[in-house]
Amino acid sequence: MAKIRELDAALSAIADGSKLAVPADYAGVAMEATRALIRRGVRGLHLVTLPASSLQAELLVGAGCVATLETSAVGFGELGAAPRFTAAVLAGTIALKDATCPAIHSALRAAEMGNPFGALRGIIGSDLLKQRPDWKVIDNPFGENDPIVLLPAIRPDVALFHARLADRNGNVWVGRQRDLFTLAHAAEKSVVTVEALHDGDLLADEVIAAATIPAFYIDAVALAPRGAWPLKMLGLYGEDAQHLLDYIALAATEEGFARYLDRHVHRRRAA
Amino acid sequence: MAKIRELDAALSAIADGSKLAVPADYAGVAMEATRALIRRGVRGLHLVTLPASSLQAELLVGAGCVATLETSAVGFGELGAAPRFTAAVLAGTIALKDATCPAIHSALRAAEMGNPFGALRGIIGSDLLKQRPDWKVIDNPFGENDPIVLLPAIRPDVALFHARLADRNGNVWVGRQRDLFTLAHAAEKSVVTVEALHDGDLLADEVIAAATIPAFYIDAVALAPRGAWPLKMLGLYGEDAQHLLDYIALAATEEGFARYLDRHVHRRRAA
Amino acid sequence: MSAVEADIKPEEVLIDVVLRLIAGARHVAVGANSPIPAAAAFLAQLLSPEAPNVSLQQSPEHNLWTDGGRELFDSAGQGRIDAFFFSGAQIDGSGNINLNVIGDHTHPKARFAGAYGSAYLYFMVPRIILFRLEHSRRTLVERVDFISAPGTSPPNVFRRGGPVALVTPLCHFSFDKSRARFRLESVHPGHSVEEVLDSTGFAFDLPAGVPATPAPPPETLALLRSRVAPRLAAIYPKFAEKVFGIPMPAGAVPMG
Amino acid sequence: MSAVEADIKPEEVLIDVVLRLIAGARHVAVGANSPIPAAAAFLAQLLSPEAPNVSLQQSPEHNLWTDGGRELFDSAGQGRIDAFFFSGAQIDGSGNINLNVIGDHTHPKARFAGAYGSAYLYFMVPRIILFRLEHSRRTLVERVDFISAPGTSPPNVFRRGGPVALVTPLCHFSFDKSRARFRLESVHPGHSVEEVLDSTGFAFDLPAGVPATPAPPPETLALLRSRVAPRLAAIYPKFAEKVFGIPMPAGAVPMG
Repeated sequence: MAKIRELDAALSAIADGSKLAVPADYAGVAMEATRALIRRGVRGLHLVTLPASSLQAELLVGAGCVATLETSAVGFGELGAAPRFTAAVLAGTIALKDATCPAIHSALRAAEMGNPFGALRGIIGSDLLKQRPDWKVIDNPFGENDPIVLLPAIRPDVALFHARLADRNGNVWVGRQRDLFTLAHAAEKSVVTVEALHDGDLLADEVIAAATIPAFYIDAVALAPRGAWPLKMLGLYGEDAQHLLDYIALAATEEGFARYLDRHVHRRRAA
Repeated sequence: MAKIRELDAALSAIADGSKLAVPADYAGVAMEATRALIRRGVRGLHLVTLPASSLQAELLVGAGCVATLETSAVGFGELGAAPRFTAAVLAGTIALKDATCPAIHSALRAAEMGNPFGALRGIIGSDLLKQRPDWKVIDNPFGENDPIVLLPAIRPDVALFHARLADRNGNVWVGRQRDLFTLAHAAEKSVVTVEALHDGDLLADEVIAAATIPAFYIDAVALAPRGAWPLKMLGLYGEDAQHLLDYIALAATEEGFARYLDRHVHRRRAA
Repeated sequence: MSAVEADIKPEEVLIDVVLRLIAGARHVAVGANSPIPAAAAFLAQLLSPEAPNVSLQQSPEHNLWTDGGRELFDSAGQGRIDAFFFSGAQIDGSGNINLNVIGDHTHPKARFAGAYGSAYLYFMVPRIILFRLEHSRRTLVERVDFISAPGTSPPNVFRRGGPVALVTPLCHFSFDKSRARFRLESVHPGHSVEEVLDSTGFAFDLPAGVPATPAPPPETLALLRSRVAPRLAAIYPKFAEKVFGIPMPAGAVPMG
Repeated sequence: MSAVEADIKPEEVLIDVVLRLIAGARHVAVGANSPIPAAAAFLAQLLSPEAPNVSLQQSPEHNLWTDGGRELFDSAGQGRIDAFFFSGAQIDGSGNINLNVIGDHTHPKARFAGAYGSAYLYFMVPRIILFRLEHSRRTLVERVDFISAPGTSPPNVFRRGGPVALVTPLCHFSFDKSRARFRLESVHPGHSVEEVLDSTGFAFDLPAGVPATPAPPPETLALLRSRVAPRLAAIYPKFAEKVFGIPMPAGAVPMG
């Protein structure tokens, strides 16, 4: 099957109940795809953020798509807190697996290497450990009385992210966003939206190939110009801070959030 | 101190007894630098190859520079065996730490992440385990009766490799040879020879930056055009197979090897 | 307070304190939502002879990383990051920070974004500088409700870093890790030791004769306002608008 | 033997056997010093409807990897590599291979290059095809002196792959992992079961009526010689000279 598809077709790999891994804002968030998933009504996701998230986790949680959320943080930085995430945690409507950034990196890199676990210094003495019975402390076999945390590998069913370019073979150029390599390697399938299609072979030029994820990791690519909006895309556009501030204010209530969905998700945004 | 130096000055970071890590032939081997190290008479190296080596380990071992060799293989592929490596192992004049390729990758990635060990599937049942008391088998704490090997992190004192380009700040473009990132991250210091100097900032362009090791990992860069010869440099030149065949024949004896050193190492090669 | 001092924003005093705390660092990394540390780090690049590397975790435009977001954590693990910054919904007198919840974790009364990299970087970076823009008994507490990252560790736990200071709009505390206790180093212009004592929920060492925090030198202020502020505005528009009066840019795409 | 068959090189027969063994694979990876597997993989790209991905570990010009040499091992660990190839200084009847030493490891009588990735890939790649160009009692032994990688593992050891076949200039064996034992599948044209028995140092299953290995179809041979041979020459010049008569290129830099 051709790897370049319409957005909804590309997203068919993300079934209800999927373990879905997504990157942080700086790495390229597939927001147009996220809105399409909400329109489709996906349910029961186990959402893993590498390592933190803002509007993507917030909208998916608010729209009831998420059963379990594994994250180091969800928020809008200096712009404010994430209201629907906060409300869901306070109401106990999602299962929250609180993590710390390098733990999610380590667990995904473990999957990338085919290992059953990753290791990580630190954490000991943090109350995070009490909330994560799936994290285990062992005595470093190369030390003496030297406790260290092991984290079970995270193998997502699907990785979903937004990148700048793909070619028609399904090779995807991600530039410096090297975490996306790990996401694609660790996940069984990867679905990618891109700003533009490249008319040639991204692997043909050594300089471009060096930052290109080969097509054999990629299951589907959909064209989505400005597909990270209202989040940023490095070198192309910044985040739409006013939109996010307006969102944060609106989503303070359930109805306000419903109005936001109506306006920006269910009624497709005019370009 | 300026990062761009003369070759001998750049190599001053490699002291007698250093743990020195070097890449495989496909990734860019600093052969001109290796000849300079032999001329200087470096001794007692703990040489780690990521993961295998050919002429570089062979010459360093033959010239008596190596006390300990940690490698997955030393040889010339279809061209033949490595005569001085073979002789040294048979005579017991070097301490050999026999490994398997992904074990060296895992141990260096552990150092890259600041972990005391890496994990690796496989190996169990291999006699390599008997030769490596520093490798430990634990029962996977996330499994049941599931043995898995842990490898102590390898933290080289110095990484030494050859790359295509550096800029005057000391940023180094390595393209697809991503193992070199791990080498530079894992090692305390990195010394790099390059084919050419780039007049500009390699980090200024996103496409180039994506495959550039930032200068803060790099201690010294020396210009060495054709610096991988007689090994290959991707996209620039292939290996000099005839030279290697001649070497293999000559180095069958100690005297032949001494003649080779005289001709190609001590008497500097005319360009 | 002189006329010039009256013109100095509290954030500018804090930036100058942080600038002195990162003196000599080779590589300063700045995490999410940290405009004050970012300002100090940009200033250090302009002012200090070492011209430290500065990496802003969440802004690939403003960092040296080329190996993904993980590179911050990796290079901290390698010992290459000298200084980092954390805040906390709560910070307690033992240097513990709470970025997660108020109340019980299972049934919290309040929820914050999350721990980010604190539970790792707090152990791995030698100089962690804490900052908190609300100095109150609500934020600076005897004991945090949830330890996102602990201030100190038992001797057998691998740790090469931790908190060295806490900076607030009122004062600058140093942290003594052997005693897991803060010490009041200076009180900012316009504030008093009594105000600090009244507003702080944890006990701390109070030396006789606590000095006033010096006002930022005029050249520091000038550089901050002329050259650093525009860089900050691109990353922290809300902060730059509030402190430096730089208007927030209009959204890239209008609300539809 | 017909006139056409007389013209077929033993290596070409082996390449065709390997081609059949990798049928249906999505991704075939080829390690160091493996011209026969590389030839078969290139042929599969031209001939099979699946057109498998082919990655040559040591030749970045001829692989799809963009994450360094480690990507072979990572993608094998992820279950994305379907077929890989190993040889061995010794291969024994239980499928163990020896790439390290003859004699005791501490005081060996002979030394080879080393284990390469065998101690990992032998466990992780579903279809490992063994090949050995010297079929003798010296190379195919009852028990290897040193197990670089074991043919089978106890049931509690994580393993998703292992040897499925052994190809030599005389014959093609399959491997039954449940019994850790080879079985003779076919004998190549010009050779006999007796020759195989005489030359093999290990016991194996010998069915009644072992067929002759079919000669490579003419279209396979034509493609191999016209389109695959030149690609091989760039990577394995010595092999290409010997089998296809393509002269080795002169050294890039003259011996000085």
